[in-house]
Amino acid sequence: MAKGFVAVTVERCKGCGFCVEFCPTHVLALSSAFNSKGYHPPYVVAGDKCSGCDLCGMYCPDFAIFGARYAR
Amino acid sequence: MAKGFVAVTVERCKGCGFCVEFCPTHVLALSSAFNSKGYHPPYVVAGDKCSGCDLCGMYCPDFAIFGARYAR
Amino acid sequence: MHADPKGVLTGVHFLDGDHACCEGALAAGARFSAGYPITPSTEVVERFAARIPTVGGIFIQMEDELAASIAIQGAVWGGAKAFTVTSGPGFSLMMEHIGYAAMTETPCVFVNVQRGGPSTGLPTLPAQADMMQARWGSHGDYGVIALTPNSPQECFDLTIQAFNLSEEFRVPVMMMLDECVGHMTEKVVIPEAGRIEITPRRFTRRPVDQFHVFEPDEQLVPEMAKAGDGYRFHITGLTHDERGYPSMNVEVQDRLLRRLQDKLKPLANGRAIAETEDLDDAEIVVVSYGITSRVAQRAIQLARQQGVRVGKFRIIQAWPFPEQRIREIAGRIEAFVVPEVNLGQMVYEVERAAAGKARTIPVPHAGGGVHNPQTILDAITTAGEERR
Amino acid sequence: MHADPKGVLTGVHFLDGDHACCEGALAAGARFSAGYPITPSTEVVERFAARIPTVGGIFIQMEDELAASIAIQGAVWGGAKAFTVTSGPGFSLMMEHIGYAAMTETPCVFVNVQRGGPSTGLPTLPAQADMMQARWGSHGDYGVIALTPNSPQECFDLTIQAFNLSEEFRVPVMMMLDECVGHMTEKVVIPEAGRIEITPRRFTRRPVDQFHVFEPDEQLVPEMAKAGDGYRFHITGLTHDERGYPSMNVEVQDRLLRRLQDKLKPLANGRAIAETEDLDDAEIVVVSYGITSRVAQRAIQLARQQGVRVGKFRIIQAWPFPEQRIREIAGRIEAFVVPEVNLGQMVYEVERAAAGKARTIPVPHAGGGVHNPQTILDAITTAGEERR
Amino acid sequence: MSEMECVMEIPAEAYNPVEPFLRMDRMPHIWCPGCGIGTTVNCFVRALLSSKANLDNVAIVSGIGCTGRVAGYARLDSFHTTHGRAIPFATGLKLANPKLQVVVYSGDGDLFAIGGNHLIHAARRNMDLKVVCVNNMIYAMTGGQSAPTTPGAAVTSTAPYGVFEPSFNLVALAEAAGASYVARWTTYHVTQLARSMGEVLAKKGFCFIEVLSPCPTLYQRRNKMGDGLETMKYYKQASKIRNGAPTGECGLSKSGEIVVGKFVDRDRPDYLELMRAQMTETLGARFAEPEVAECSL
Amino acid sequence: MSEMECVMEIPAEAYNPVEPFLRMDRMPHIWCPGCGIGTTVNCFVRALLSSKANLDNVAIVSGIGCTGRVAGYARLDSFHTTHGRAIPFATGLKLANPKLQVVVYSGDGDLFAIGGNHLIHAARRNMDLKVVCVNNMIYAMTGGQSAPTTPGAAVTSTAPYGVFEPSFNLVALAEAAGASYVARWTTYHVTQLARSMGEVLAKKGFCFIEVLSPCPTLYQRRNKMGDGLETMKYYKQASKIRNGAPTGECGLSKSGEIVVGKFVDRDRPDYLELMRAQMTETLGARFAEPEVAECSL
Amino acid sequence: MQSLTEIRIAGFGGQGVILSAAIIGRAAALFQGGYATMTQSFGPEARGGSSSAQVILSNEPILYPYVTQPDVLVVLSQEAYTRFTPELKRGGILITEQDLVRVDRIPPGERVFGVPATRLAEELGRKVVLNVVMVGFFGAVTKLLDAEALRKAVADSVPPALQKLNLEAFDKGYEYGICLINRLAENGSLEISPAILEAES
Amino acid sequence: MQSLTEIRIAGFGGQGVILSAAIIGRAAALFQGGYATMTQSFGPEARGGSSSAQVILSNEPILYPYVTQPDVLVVLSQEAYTRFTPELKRGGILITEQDLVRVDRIPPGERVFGVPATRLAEELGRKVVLNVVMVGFFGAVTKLLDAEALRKAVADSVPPALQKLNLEAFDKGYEYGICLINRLAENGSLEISPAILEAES
Ligand SMILES: Cc1ncc(C[n+]2csc(CCOP(=O)(O)OP(=O)(O)O)c2C)c(N)n1
Ligand SMILES: Cc1ncc(C[n+]2csc(CCOP(=O)(O)OP(=O)(O)O)c2C)c(N)n1
Ligand code: SF4
Ligand code: SF4
Ligand code: SF4
Ligand code: SF4
Ligand code: SF4
Ligand code: SF4
Ligand SMILES: [Mg+2]
Ligand SMILES: [Mg+2]
Repeated sequence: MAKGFVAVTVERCKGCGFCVEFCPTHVLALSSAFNSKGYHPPYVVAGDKCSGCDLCGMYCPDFAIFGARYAR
Repeated sequence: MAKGFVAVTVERCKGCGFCVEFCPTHVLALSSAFNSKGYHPPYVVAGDKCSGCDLCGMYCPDFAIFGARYAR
Repeated sequence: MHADPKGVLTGVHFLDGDHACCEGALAAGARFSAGYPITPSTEVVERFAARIPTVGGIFIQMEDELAASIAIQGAVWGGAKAFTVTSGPGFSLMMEHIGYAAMTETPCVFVNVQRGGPSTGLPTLPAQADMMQARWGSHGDYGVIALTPNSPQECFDLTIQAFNLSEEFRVPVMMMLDECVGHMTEKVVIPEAGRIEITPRRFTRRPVDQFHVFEPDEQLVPEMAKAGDGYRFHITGLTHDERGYPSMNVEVQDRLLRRLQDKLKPLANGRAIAETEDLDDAEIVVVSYGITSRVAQRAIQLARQQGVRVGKFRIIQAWPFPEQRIREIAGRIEAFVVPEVNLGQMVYEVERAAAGKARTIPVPHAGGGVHNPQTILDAITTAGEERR
Repeated sequence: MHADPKGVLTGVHFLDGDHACCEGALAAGARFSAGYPITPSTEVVERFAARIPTVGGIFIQMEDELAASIAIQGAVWGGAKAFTVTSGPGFSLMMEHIGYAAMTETPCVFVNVQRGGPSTGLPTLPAQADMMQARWGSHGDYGVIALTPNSPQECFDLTIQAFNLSEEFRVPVMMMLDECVGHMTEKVVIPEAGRIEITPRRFTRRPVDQFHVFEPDEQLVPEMAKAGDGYRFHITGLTHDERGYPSMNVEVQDRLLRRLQDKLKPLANGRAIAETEDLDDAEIVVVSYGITSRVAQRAIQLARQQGVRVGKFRIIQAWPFPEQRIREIAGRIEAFVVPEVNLGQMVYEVERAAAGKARTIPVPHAGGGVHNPQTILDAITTAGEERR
Repeated sequence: MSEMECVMEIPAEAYNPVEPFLRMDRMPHIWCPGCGIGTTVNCFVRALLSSKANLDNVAIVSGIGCTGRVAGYARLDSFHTTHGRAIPFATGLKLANPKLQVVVYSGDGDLFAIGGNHLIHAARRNMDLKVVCVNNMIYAMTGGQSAPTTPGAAVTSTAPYGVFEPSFNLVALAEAAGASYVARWTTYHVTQLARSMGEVLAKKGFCFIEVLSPCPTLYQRRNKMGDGLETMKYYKQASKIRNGAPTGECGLSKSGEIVVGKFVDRDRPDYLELMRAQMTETLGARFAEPEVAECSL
Repeated sequence: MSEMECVMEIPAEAYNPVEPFLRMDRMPHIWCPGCGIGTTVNCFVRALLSSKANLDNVAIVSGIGCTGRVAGYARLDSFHTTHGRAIPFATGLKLANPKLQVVVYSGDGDLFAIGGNHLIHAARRNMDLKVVCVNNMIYAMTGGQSAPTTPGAAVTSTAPYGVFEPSFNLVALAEAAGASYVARWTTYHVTQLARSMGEVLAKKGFCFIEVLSPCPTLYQRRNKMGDGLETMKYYKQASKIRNGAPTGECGLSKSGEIVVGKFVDRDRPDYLELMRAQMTETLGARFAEPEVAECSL
Repeated sequence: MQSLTEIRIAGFGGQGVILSAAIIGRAAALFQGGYATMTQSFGPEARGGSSSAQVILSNEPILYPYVTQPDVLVVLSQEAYTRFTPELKRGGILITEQDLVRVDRIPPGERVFGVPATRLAEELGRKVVLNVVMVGFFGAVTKLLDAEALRKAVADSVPPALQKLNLEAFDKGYEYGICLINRLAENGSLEISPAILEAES
Repeated sequence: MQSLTEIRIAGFGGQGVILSAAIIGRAAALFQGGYATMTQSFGPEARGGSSSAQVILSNEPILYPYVTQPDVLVVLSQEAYTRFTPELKRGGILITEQDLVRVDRIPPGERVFGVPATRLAEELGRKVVLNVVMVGFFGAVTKLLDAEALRKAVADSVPPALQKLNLEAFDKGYEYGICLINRLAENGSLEISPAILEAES
């Protein structure tokens, strides 16, 4: 089971793809669907691989995603 | 006899002493007399030693003196 | 003299005011521009940067507006016709050098595309709130010329006139656009070079020993020389005599400053550039300029339809202010209505010139847009009713 | 509130206007000054540099006037009372930041010791030709306060008042000295700290979540906060709403700019600071300010001796202009005589306010000196004869 | 689409760690898709977090530009000043209220074109300011004109035939002017950048961090260099980390190698320390500690 | 006293070689006794003489200051501009009329305080200007305030308790900004200075010469360093000629060693050469040589 | 008597919204002897993001330069649709990039025309010409300007090298518009039913 | 009725001309209940070279601040002498640093007093106090102000460390002035004959 989770604020996303590209464990992919501004936000393709490292959060220029470890 | 000569425009002199100090052959000295502005201009004490090198002219901040070689 | 065809983009175009202004400068013979980007004026120099390398001239983007506004003056003394372009904040930074141009009688053009102020304000939205600054923004007494186009076509036409006036009077000339006119795109007709009148620089023909760089002619304007022609002249922002030498003499100061002021008198009086309509029967006259003159025109049409006897006085040359004509009109009307996209600037001059002979009704707009024609119409009609 | 004794050099002194101005700033509580040297104003900061290290504060000489005029504003938002000092050319360079201070409602004082202009002009000689610039020199619409002392004693007194007004209205205040007053040495009496009234900064006491940095009070002036107090406020030169957030909304622009203008209304009307004499029976009133008011006083004495019914209106607060009072006086006199050491600046305001009810006679002087009292006397007497 | 759609369960109390540092009531921000400025803000926030600084004592000062908007989004005492003048404003702020940690956050044009003089003089004085320069090699806010950082041959709206002016080497200039700390990273180097930002928050004196950042809208796209993501990949591939490299050898070009790292980290007394030393030496006990901020109370 | 008293016979045709280069109708000049500015002018004139330049094509541009008055005394096309702006004015002059040899002659405060930004940007562009900076370590014209060149502990009218700000190393800054030629001399080194001035008149690109010069009235005297002559003796004794020395090691202090010499002499294409190259590459035959100066005819 | 037609075109940066408005204005002002005034809306200074341009067409000189109540609204993004449809004049024409805009409610009395401009442009191999496709479609469905004037304006507005491509783009959009009109005419009305919208998006 | 006394002191930079004027003004304004306005003349911005200061003394507030026709002219350099004597008021007093100024012509109806201020200062070991010597001499020969007021002003105008020296300088100049007056009184007139001048210079 995943050590961490990632959360996306879809409406804030501008579809730049940074998070997808630089997630070390390839948890994310850009969805083909549009958000209301017409951008393709990311969605989770391999949630179990998420370490909660929050690199996606550090890269996201639109503060639209973040990751964290589950408190255990 | 001197290779060169030196000429002083007394009224332009402000008595800084540069020419006297830096004449390589010590041709000049400051006179005790005042010019009309109250400065002590230089006068020639050893004219025969003048090489006409014009260093005095290059140093003089008031364009009040110059030296030159005699055209021979 | 006619324009040099090299710079004239003859034809019918669909241009915005900024681009038209650039074409006007090229047609006028400007071959040097130093600029610093600022919204909403940058398009002028962007176009110049694209056009000038094939026309034969220089565009340089300087490190700031201080540099741009003095670099053009170096270029002028090198022989160029030159201009710079900016907006509010940059215009404020150019004030010292506008004074230098006035003091050294350096012919040059400053284009200011006015945006919402003060300070950074509303960078992309229109205003007309730098009008008094154009006259008074630099320290000390001096005179300038300021023109206020109301369409892209006029941005072209008046920019040529700005250069011509700067050469005739040897003063810095301000092209006072507003963001609306600068960013509005309309048809612009550029005639053939042969049909464009250009005022050449009045270079002296005197022998070197008979030339004094600030010796005025009968129009009170000195002949000019450029660096490299052997005149070995001196230019300074200090108070100077006819030779251009610094002087601390009160008479020299008096003679110089009065001449700098008096040489512009012809423009303050007879020659003031303006556009008028229906003044003969007018009881109310709307005084406006720039984009506001178009909105006002709409209001005037509506008022006339309602039978109000309203006339139009469109300021084209804001400085020197057309004092004489306003005063003369004031004598035969009830009131001036003065809409501007500011909280009241040129209206002060109207009020002063009217000297109480006619009422003066400001119609201010704080900027970020233009008046609603209805607002101006209301001012006209109430002015009509309040008639004494 | 009373002055902090630390800064008050109580006693009787023989000081020039520049030094007296510095003592005024110290007495007013100024503990920060950023400057850039320029004749004839440098003595103000030279004295501050010598005094402040033992009083407890900062003087920093910046790299230019742009830096000096914004550094003081950083200091103000850090909690300081701060000022800068300059003359003509430097004043022109400060224009952008005078606009920033007006837009951000940053209380601060700009001292301009006026010298002969335009441009470098006559650096060591007097003039009064930056008066209109003080009002209109920055782009966009804004309001300022400007004071014009006529003696070293007033340089001290009015500088304190300048700081007090800047805190009360949150506007940049201009101390408009002229070289003559700045370099003139006379007796200056500095009272005890306990007898000097100081307007403290109105820091908000609201809880963080209830504070909006630009929410006006009934006087239209917002309460202030300083960095480090936990309010986490935002300041911008962009058009902004009550929270200080940028806005491109035309209503926000209108609300903000009108407030910036309206908050000064009390000074334009009732509270305008001026000094008058013999207005009751006057047919002619001499309007003057700064050093010229002293020269004019001499002329008025002589005229009175000749039986001319002349009164005096000394402008102390040049901006906001005492429009109401001039208009009201205009109704009962023949003419205003307006001597200034410039080619005509405040006289335009007098003429406008007079609205034709009284003639306005300018007595210009191009600068580099002051009027000869006789010149003013002549203007008074001829005005008297020309009486309609 | 729902606000927080996700296939994995997200703890109710979870929140994006940057949010407390931002004025969320101003979101969304004005920055374009793929703009790097927001990424630098993430790093700055992480640095603040790890610094444990009392945020009430951290002030941020910006000039004008896309980067200049950072001050407006940071939930700190924040100042959006005039173009090029963030540093002198910050100087006054710091000297009046020395307890403040003053961060200057602005663009390459703002800090090195119109603001160049202030930067070199603040560095000379070793003023205690922490300067973050987001270098997108262009004047973005005004629509893509040349900056003194735009590399040769790049096309801009004021250099339609290609830039020919040599560009500044920002890190070399900052060092020559006297900066105590000089580093360069790109928006790809988020962890290193956050660490550098943390270091300068802990250091006294004039510190300078250059961050290369994509401006897809006005620089990369016009120069056929793709979008933000492609630029990030370029940063990743072209960057060489060389801590301590001589700044003179760290010039940048349009598509060449990018030397990144911490280049300078030296200890010099800062402006206020120098002032106290000199004043106590000459005035002794007569010297009074500045109490500037209190004076207006 | 007679105008030309002398014990030795002076040829009738003899004249002071500087006079033809000066506006003699403006003599005497305003400079104080023992001021070094006039000495630098002698060197400049000797350099012009030996360069055989057509003086009609030499223009001199100054800012404001005691040194700024040089333009007014030189019998050349001469421009006394505004404080700090000599370089941008000269930039416009040069670009509009490239045949001109444009010399910028101004003071340390003018060029490095208010004018610092223009200097580094002109150096970056390698604008073909020859800059002579007379460094008297003070703002003289305005009465002796601190300059960014005033050495630590010196007393000035704005630093009555001694300067504590670190000062600029002008030659290092000029090099870092990109100058093609960088040298430093003092008014004692008249022959070397004249030679350096001659070299820059023969070189293309941005050249910078710093000349240390006494200001007895407002710097030396206030600092108990004697008059002009004593300062000249100090220059003589404290100077070490180290051509090619790393500029970073050439900082100055109040009374320490003075490293002088030619430090940098490199060949880089100047602004106009760079422009032509780029324009012809992108525009080919469509590029038109600037004919700026002719346009107003 | 002056007749005024107000047009707004809106989308996001990079879609060439400004150029399409310029072409329409140029056609009217230069090639059809009328008057046209074009203005643009700028965001904070000049960001990417959204973009909108306005054109006023008239038979007389235009005084007031801004569009208040567009007769024709062309939207190329959902954002633009949401933001601007409310101000469309009653009985006005709404034109959409139908792949990018979902028309959720048919405003009463308005006529709506959708075109897959981006897709059509892509068929020509250059997505960027979607704006010119849109101009062609606009010409066909509004009939405000002669096709010829518009074609001239297109040619006049783009670099020679790109003229052919852009004219093709124009024609493609124009033809698509004509077909649509005819189809609608056949099914008896110019009102499009939501059904059709669905079908097309 | 207002009585005005105009005083000009002129010499070259470094002679302390300004301070001497300040002392006189301070004495009148602070220690003798009168009014005084002092102004200075500046060269181009602030060079070395020549220096001049003016003081106006009055029993009422002073309005016009500049000296036009000095009642008393004090010159410490030949240049100052040549430049300013022409404006001296008829019947005014001319005071010279007699080693530095050669009085070539006696202006009609003027009284001339010479003092070797520099030499006297050097006797005190500090040439710089020549200006205070001059103030003392001025006090003695003009009698415009009480010696006590002047002494107070001297003390008030210099740093504590230098008070003693400067007061000595003042006294020296003052005494020299008194003696001279007496001597002149003896030889029957306050007009000095060129002869005496020669003798003294
Ligand atoms: C005095 C002044 N001049 C010019 C401008 C216009 N202006 C605003 S931002 C900017 C440059 C921005 O470039 P940069 O600092 O690199 O910031 P970026 O937008 O690239 O992040 C300019 C020239 C201004 N606002 N004020
Ligand atoms: C805008 C402006 N600010 C300030 C001044 C005042 N000012 C004149 S010269 C000068 C500095 C001169 O110093 P420097 O350049 O070193 O020349 P120096 O007199 O020492 O030769 C200053 C500050 C001015 N003339 N203009
Ligand atoms: S938190 Fe780390 S692992 Fe999880 S999605 Fe983000 S980057 Fe990938
Ligand atoms: S980084 Fe942020 S904006 Fe970019 S795609 Fe991921 S969530 Fe969207
Ligand atoms: S010319 Fe040379 S030798 Fe002759 S006096 Fe001058 S310096 Fe001495
Ligand atoms: S150098 Fe010139 S000014 Fe100095 S003493 Fe010699 S002649 Fe006189
Ligand atoms: S224009 Fe460039 S820098 Fe500005 S927000 Fe867009 S991408 Fe970022
Ligand atoms: S003040 Fe200094 S620099 Fe100026 S002239 Fe005098 S000595 Fe030279
Ligand atoms: Mg940038
Ligand atoms: Mg200097």
